[in-house]
Amino acid sequence: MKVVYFAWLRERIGKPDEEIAFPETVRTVADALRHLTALGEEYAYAFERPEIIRAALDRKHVKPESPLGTAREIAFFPPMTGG
Amino acid sequence: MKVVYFAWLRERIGKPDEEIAFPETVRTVADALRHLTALGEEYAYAFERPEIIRAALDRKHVKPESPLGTAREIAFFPPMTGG
Amino acid sequence: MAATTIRIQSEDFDLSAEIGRLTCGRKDIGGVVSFVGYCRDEGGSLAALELEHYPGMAEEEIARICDEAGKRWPVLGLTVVHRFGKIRPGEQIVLVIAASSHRRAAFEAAEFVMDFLKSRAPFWKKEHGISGRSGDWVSARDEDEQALVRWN
Amino acid sequence: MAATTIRIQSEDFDLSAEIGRLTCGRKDIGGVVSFVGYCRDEGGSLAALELEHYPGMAEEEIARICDEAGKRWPVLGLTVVHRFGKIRPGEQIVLVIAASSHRRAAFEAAEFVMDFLKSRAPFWKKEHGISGRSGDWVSARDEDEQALVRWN
Repeated sequence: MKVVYFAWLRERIGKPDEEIAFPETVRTVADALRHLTALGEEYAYAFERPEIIRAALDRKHVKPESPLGTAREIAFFPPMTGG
Repeated sequence: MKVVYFAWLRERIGKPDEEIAFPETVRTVADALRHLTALGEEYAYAFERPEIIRAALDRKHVKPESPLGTAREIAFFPPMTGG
Repeated sequence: MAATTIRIQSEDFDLSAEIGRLTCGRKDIGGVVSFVGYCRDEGGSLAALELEHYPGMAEEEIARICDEAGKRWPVLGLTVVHRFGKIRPGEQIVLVIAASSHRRAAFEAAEFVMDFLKSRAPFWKKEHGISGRSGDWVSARDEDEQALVRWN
Repeated sequence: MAATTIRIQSEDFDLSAEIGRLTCGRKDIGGVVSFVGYCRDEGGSLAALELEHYPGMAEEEIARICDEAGKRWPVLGLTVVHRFGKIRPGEQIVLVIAASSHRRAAFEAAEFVMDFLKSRAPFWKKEHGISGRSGDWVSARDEDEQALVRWN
């Protein structure tokens, strides 16, 4: 699955996107976030406050409990500050 | 006192403004309107529905009960439809 | 207080030029809301509107409305341009611009000025139909008077 | 439904040209409300903003917001332009235009789109200070989230 990061998540993790093969036990967005957090120091730093992280599946906002389903792209980012 | 008319009041009365010497008994805007209504057929037609007529004294909106005071110009007009 | 520009004119106006005048050289403005009112053709039946106004009072009344808006919201600039004379369908009639540090104040100030301008500024519209007959004066709409209630 | 134009671009935009595109040849539009958001200099401390966005999702999310506005109000046209990249104080960041037969719908649709765009469209701002140091990411403001509550 393609995982993409934006803003300070991208900076902390050190890359804009990557391909991750999530294990079968990763079913929801929150599961994916927890899986990533364990990948290393930079991930732990990026996701240190998981409650403020937003996510999108195939470019649509989703909640932590949303199932990954057949989505091809998951994005993680801080609260938006456009406009 | 200078009296000015706008929109269909001006059309019905047939002039945009005139000088009127109101008698001493005319103290308020409503008094002035009643005085004008008695000046002739065209005035009676213009002021046939006094409740919808708006007035201004020296270019400020006023209510029927407002005293004429020392104002130099009184205006009568229909409800505004600008914008 | 806000830099306020008020003009009553028969000529058309240029929105971008008016905004440019308001924002020129300033770096404290966060948002500019503008409203442009147009002459509609009323389903093809209208040839033109003719706008009459009370010279002097129109400017003064709009200035009073802008002063009130400046008291209610932290506006950095307000511009109102209102045309008079004959205006054809598709043409611009009125312009209100409100600038502020924050968008909400700009939106509210602009809508407030438009609402009061509609019911308080001394302008009257006469419709000229495509049949050529000299038209009727537009009646004030209750909903324009109602629109003021929310600002109380 | 409304004619909707959505563009995400690094280049500046021209408000008059965008309104012209929306109103061109139409005679049923009574009012056009536009909002332009500017980069403020924060009292002189800001050298530039850098805007990052999620390509693809930004357009799609704004389209969803415009669809919702079109369901709530009788809008005749909606335009949203949002810039990305480096933007300096005084420059334009975002544009929302709403056209309708009546002013109230245009005001509400424009403000609705701006409110949701602020908190839902995937854009992030980084501040670069005049000291030259690479700046901080702007924090989301609670009041922007609060602004959505009134549309429920």
